[in-house]
Amino acid sequence: MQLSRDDLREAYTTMKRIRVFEERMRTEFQKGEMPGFVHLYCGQEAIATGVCMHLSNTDNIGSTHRGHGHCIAKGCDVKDMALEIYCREDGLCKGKGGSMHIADLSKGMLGANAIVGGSPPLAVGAALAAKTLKNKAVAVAFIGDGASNQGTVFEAMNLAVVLKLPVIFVYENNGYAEFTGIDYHCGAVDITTRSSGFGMPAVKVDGTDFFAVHDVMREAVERARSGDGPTSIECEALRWYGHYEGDPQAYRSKTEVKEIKANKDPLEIFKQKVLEKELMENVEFEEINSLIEKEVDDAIKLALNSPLPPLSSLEENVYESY
Amino acid sequence: MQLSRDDLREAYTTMKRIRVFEERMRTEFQKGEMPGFVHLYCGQEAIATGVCMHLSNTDNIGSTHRGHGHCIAKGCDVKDMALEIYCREDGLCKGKGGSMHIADLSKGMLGANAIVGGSPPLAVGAALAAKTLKNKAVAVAFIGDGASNQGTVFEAMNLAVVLKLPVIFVYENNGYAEFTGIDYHCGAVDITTRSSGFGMPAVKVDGTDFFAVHDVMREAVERARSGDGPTSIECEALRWYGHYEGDPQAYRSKTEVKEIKANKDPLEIFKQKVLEKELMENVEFEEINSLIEKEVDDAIKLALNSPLPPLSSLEENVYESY
Amino acid sequence: MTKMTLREAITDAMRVEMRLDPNVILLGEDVAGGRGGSGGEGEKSGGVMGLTAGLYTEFGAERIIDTPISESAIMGAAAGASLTGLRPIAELMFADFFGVCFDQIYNQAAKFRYMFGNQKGAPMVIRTMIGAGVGAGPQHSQAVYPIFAHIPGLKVVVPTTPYDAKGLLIQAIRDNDPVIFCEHKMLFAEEGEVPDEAYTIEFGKARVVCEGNDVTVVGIGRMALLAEKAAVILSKEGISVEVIDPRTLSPFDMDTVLDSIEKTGRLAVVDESTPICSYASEIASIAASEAFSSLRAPICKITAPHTPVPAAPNLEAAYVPSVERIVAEVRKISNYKSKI
Amino acid sequence: MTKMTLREAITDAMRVEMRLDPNVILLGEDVAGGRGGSGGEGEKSGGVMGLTAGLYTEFGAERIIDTPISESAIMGAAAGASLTGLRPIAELMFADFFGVCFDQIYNQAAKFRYMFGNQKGAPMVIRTMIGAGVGAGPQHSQAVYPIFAHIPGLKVVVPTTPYDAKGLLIQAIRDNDPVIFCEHKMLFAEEGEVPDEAYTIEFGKARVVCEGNDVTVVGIGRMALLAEKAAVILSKEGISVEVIDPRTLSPFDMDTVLDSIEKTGRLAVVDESTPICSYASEIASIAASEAFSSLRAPICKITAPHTPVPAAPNLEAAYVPSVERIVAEVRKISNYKSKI
Ligand SMILES: Cc1ncc(C[n+]2csc(CCOP(=O)(O)OP(=O)(O)O)c2C)c(N)n1
Ligand SMILES: Cc1ncc(C[n+]2csc(CCOP(=O)(O)OP(=O)(O)O)c2C)c(N)n1
Ligand SMILES: [Mg+2]
Ligand SMILES: [Mg+2]
Repeated sequence: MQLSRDDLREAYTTMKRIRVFEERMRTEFQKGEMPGFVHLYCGQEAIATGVCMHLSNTDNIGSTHRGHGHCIAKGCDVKDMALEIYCREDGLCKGKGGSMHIADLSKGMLGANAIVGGSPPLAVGAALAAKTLKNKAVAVAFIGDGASNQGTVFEAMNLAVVLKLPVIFVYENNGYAEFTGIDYHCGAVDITTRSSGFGMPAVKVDGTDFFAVHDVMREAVERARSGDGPTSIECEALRWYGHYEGDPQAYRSKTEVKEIKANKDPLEIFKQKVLEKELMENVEFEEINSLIEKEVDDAIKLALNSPLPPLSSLEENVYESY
Repeated sequence: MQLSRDDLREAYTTMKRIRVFEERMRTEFQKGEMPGFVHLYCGQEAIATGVCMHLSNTDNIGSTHRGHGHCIAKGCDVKDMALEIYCREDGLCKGKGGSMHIADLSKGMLGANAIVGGSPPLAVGAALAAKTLKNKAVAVAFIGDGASNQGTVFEAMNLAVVLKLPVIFVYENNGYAEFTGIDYHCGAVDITTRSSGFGMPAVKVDGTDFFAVHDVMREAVERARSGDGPTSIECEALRWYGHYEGDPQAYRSKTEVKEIKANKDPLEIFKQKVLEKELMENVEFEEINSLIEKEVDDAIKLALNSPLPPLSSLEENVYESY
Repeated sequence: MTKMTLREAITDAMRVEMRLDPNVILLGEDVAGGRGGSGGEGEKSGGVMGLTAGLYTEFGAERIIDTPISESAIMGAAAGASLTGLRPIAELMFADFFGVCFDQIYNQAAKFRYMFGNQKGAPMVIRTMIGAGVGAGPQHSQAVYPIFAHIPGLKVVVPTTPYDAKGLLIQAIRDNDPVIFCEHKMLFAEEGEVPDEAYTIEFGKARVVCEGNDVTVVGIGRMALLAEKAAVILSKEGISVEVIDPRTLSPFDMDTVLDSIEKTGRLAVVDESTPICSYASEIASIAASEAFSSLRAPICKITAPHTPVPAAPNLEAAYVPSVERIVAEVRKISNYKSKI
Repeated sequence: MTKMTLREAITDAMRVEMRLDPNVILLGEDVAGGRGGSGGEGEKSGGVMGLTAGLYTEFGAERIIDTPISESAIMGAAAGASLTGLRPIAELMFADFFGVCFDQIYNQAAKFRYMFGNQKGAPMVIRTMIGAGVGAGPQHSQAVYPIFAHIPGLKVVVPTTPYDAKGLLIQAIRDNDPVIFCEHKMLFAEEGEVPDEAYTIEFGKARVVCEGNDVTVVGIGRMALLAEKAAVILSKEGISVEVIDPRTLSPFDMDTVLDSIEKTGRLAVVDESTPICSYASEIASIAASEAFSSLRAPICKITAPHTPVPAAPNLEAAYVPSVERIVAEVRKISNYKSKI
């Protein structure tokens, strides 16, 4: 652990922000007032956080339909996010994208993506730009376990190896692709053997352990920045809730969910490790918790009270000029 | 070697038929009278032959743009083939397919395919039908080294493993994808590591050695027929001519071609082995050679003297009924 | 006869046909309801929309096949299996996803019969979900059937009622060519009387939703429902509208439309897809050529704008043609007076 | 000014623009001419059609990038790079291959600007080859631009002359939205005078190929050449034809077409693509709505039939609209007498 006290506070703050934001999304969605679908990130907070702490705004990430956690970890403002998820005029995408298309290019967040397997080629493109422009930036593609079966992902991997691009493929293995378990949908022993088959270093870590993710990501980023090409990281962390909000989860045992909530809570795991080593105090955690609760509450309230986009915007911004 | 004298004669006959057919295509094409593009199979004869000798008409193959060799090995009549390549009315596809779309469903030849990576999903489908119908048939997908980078191929592989389908993926590594060498276009050490990453047995053999191909294919077919799922076989055999006829091959050293023609001719390799072990006699080879020369000559002459399809057929057979 | 939703009619069509023909299989993502995982082999939900509920229990894992998220492999496997003895139904969860697998559909399955010189077609059905209305945003709300209809060798079905959905889907399964069956997500809850047994509806035969003398309105898929509502409103103003639901876009029953135009002299087409090279354009162009001498007003295309589908609910509502818009546009052409 | 072929004009456009803008890169299969293998780093051919010949030598491996056969990765990489600082030109060797990579084009690049609320568009160009004529068969001969034009967010260019090809391609590279640039393989050898320096041609401005008073003929891409030839023949019969080459389909210069129809009262559209939901249908449908009162004859669509492209040379020749067919069809509408 080469993390400063500030780093630790930041890591916890990010994870907590994701957790609180998503739990709030859940209750708000259940009220029936949110448009579209919402896919929650709870249980996977350590992945986005451990990965993105190595990145700056000039580094880019390609995200997934389950993108709120990536946005937050990459530095998007939760107010701007809430506005977008509620499809408001002042949202990150002016209300035209919604939850599955949130993007913030100023933060290097190249968009959630409602097409499974849609973003890895884009991340490879960002890495190609970095290599061409010699700006030392890296790119990250987040890939669900289910998405790992999409041909685009493999093409992206091979191209990245061939061109030795500074890109990191982060698998988020949360056990399921919608209703289908990874033990069924992935023919190989695991996803990692497939990535390594493409000729890049491929490692697997516990995705509920921030420190584990943070550690392997450090190496991967160094490798990428020094021009040694891509790395693949598989992070295992089961999701807490349904595929989308409202999913009754018939395909899943109740005990599994209970078990992971009790024993694999990324925030609790982090807290215990940090308290044990006396790197942060309990009161600090509580301080952060209440700050975050307020921050998220403010964001949701702002969103709820903000106007939808004007109808005049319907036909705007299809092209710069046409 | 568990091959009978008849098997050996059959193997040589098939390889020779491919060789003579393709050499003739080459000279005919150079006359400028053939429509479209032609991609020749010379140098790779042992692959199609070693693979297809294990198959019957109820087994299916999915082929590539370089499909003449597969057709012949799968039992298509060279007359019907020549007619189709010249786009004649009586061709296998009534002149509508041409060289890159030759198909003969009655022989289990599901079509050459002008889309690189187009046929592996189709072969997986044929294997799915075999499994569902419980008819013990197997399916084979031929895949160029270049095609191995197409996402469809990886998707097909994973699906085949997940559903344990009786399909064999045969890579034909002829060193090049158009003008690009495999040392450049494949990021991994080789193609085989990538297939095995998908969770199936993956082997690599010398594709100029009929016996080597035939041996590994026997095992793969047994595995498939007994319900144990897919296998991947990489066969290495450089192509003798350009990507398409007329390709000046600036990307390739002259010595490479000279070298393989001298030392890696699949027909010569076969002959030497068989003569050494005294399994066939020189005169038999010569007999076959002259039969084949005549057969191919007849086929080409027939094609040249046959009519093109009637114009009335232009709008026919888009649908069964519409 | 049973009163059922369009969703149930679709499930029912698959169920009755799978009972009759053992060569019919269904494959797609979560069509069984999810294999693997910790849930065991219990009750399965049957797809994210519940459209395949109960089928796994009845037909088992050999015929109701959950797949990885690999649409090219799914479509290709269906195409390959359709050449070699089966009649697969392949589910493309959202039609918007055609972009990751269209080669297997348009260059392979759709072309087999022609490019193989009529050796065989690909008797497969692609069931897929189309349309806006649930706030799912730009990549899950499109009505991309004009692209499907453009492709020679494909047949394209856009059912509107539960009765039609069942009959057309069974026809699609029995058809010897590839059929794309487009299910509008806003129609799933529509109810209607549906016969219990298997029956088919011929492709290329439009349904005249209501007869009228002043204006012909062709409504594609869900738009036929809206056009019907508009017709009721317009009839109160004394404008008599004939509403036609084509049911299939490829083949398309132009005769019924032309006959109607001969009577009315006026044509409006309502199409939820974006306007350029849409099916609205197609119908209008044929009318402009073949019904030229009957036309007494400009042809009116009522479509979505040339934009992606926005996520915001108010924008999305403005994006999709509405009853009000249909009323206003039809009123306009019915009032049109030729300058000559 | 130099006399050059359309093929050379395309190469030249890339060359001059890459000299001016270091952020322009080119990627695709064999665009350098083939890396790896036994040939060493010698002279490279620059693509199967030689369209990128010489670029690798001048700009090197960092800007002229050979890729594996992975079209989704190529298009996606171009899209991602275009969001993050580059102006990539991505080559899709044959437009027929769009089926393996269209998601990255239509759901990603084309939608970025809109679905990201105007943060940025995707300044990328997809150069691709279209059209029948070389006997390459059903999967290498299609003119699929109607599908591209249907997509909001994409711009679609179909150049006919060397001069236009260079100016339009440079405009495409400088454009801040994704552009699909469709190169007809039968036009590569066409010759014309081309300025040596960089210049642009505005999108959405049609070229009036020749003026006329009796019939307006819109010819898309290569069809403009054929229409021009037909016009010469028809003029000898006393039929005066105005030929319009739209140059870009999206945006489309309908004003020029409407102005022409106002003068001629008659419209024919020649389009090499298959008819259903074609651009011919699009133009006809707009004319039927906006030029209704000017039209004095049925609109005539001259397209390929609703079939795949056959391999046989005689069938292929019958598939593509010909000068003879244009002459015959235009003659017919020019003779049309309204019944009223
Ligand atoms: C191309 C495509 N196919 C299918 C879907 C429907 N879909 C959305 S999320 C999902 C499951 C994704 O699983 P995974 O990649 O493991 O991500 P997770 O939801 O577990 O985060 C599916 C099948 C889609 N959006 N895009
Ligand atoms: C999807 C697609 N991309 C590109 C092409 C153009 N193309 C035809 S053959 C070929 C090279 C194929 O290489 P390989 O798979 O090694 O087969 P080989 O030609 O060596 O037999 C390419 C790029 C194509 N036909 N289809
Ligand atoms: Mg998952
Ligand atoms: Mg090869």
